[in-house]
Amino acid sequence: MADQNYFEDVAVGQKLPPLTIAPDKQQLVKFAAGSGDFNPLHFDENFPMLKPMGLSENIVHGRFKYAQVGRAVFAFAGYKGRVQRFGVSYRGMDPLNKEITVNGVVTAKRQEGGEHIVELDVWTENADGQKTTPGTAVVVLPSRE
Amino acid sequence: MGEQVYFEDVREGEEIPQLKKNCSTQQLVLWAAGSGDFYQIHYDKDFAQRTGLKGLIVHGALKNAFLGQLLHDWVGEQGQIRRFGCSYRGMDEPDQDILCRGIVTKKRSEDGRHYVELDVWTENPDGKKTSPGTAIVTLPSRA
Amino acid sequence: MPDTETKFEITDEMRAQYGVDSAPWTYEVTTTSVRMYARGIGSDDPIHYDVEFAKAQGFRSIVAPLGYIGTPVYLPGKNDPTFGFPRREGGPRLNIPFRGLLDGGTETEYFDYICAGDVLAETSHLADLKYRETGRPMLFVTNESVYTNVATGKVVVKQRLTSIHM
Amino acid sequence: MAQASSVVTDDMRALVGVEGAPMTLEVEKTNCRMFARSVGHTDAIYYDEAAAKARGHRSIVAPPGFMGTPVFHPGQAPTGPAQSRGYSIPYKRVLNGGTEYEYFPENGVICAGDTITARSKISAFEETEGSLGPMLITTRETTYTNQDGKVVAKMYGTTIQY
Repeated sequence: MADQNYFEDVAVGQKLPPLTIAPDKQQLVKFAAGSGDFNPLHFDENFPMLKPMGLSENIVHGRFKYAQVGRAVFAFAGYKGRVQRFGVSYRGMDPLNKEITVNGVVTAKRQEGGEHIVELDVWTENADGQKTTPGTAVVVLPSRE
Repeated sequence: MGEQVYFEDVREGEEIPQLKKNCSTQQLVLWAAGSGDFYQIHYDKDFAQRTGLKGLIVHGALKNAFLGQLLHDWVGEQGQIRRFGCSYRGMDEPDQDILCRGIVTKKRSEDGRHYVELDVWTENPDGKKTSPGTAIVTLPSRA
Repeated sequence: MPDTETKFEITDEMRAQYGVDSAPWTYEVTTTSVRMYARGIGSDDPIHYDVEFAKAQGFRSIVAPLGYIGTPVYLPGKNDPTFGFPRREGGPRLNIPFRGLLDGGTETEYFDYICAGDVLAETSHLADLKYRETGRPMLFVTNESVYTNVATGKVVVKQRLTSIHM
Repeated sequence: MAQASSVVTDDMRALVGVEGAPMTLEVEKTNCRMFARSVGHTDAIYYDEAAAKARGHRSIVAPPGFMGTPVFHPGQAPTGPAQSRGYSIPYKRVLNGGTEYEYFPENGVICAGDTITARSKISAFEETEGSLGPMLITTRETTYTNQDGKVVAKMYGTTIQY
């Protein structure tokens, strides 16, 4: 866990430390175990639904990428912060064993009802720089005041 | 679960009701989740083949657990599994029938408990016993 | 092969189901389920594994990673065998003709942390339907789930899930 | 008895009967259900707490072969039995020979909510000559004790190396 971020120390335009992962099949099977999503789309190369969906190989769970975005947002909030909301849409598929990087940037800071709120753009991108999972997050940070 | 079986109703040499299984690749991943065994030979074909296997294989411990189900479903609410297990003698593949069977080998009463001993095993479509084992259960008595 | 023959139409009857809550279903958050999810996403943050550490940081127990809102109680025949979610009485009936299914998006609103030991009651309702016929036909179904902590009676999470049927 | 070609060293013999560090296993409703579901159990006592209680159990029952989930800490080597660690033998191939469970229901039926302590030891090394050549058969015994200090189950496992 990185050091705690405080509201005053965060600037609009500031980037989140990138988080890179290249999930293999075992990782996705562990994710199936953790999430309860046992769709063979993510682990069975002979799954009959691959072809009708235009896929030639297994793909990473969208919710796995969401959870990776969640890791980055959670790390930004720290144990003393609180994530109010975060959401993504799944715009591109990622195959197994390929690098996926979670990025984020602070887009706004505001105070509301005594809370110190930071807004972020967050996304995963593939090795070609395509944003496969774009989204936003709202985080409450502690204040130094 | 069916009707309760009683100690008096069981004969040595009698076969207990069979349990038929057929593991999809999804079931093997479910088992990985249930057991915590994430070894890739059970869901990653390339990995399995790199280790010299023909393809994916069913977890031995899953077949063992199938025998646990075979016995649990047989002994009913009032019976108890005291001991069960098997050796792993042959590999089973996904999408093939695995037949779980058991035969009563011995009956005895001791210290007020009514024990039934069994040979149990899983068998592949060729009739080969891939996981032979034994079990001891207790059954209620009509007495 | 794209499924271009199948057509779908959003009817008033379907729209009438917006906001109609399902019966509640129980979701459980346990130490092993939190750890398994954390392993599943590859996190090594002790806040998701070590109960004593999490308590020392002021939490009730280990903290559920973002994205994990507990495991639905699984009863054979009553839950979907692939996804685990409950197949409830009174849920939306859409008779979707497409076999392909993709995740379209996830949005989660948190009102509190979720920690091991929490038991949540979840109700869900249909929130939105969108149908697109340009190119390959796609139906976007958005469901909203509301999770209430059974012990405190407080809503802790709202989550909107969009699935794409094609 | 040590043969001229024995792969069992004095160090290995000294390990026989020595318990490894205890391992904590948690038995919960969610992991009992997941295990039961992955086997295909149909009995409600493995899924439904009310059904289990109606049959006289404290909570959902752990299915046969399920002793709970080890507490997982990332980056920490799994604790527990003196596995193949601490000694090496010249054989390359390993087979899981078999597993047997023994239950002591009079000491308690394992149910959701239980915390189980597992202690393992090597009970014997045995060397044989089989169709695959010389092999070493290692048997291990694990004892499962519940939170009340009662032994509720044992597991006997066999590993074959050749």
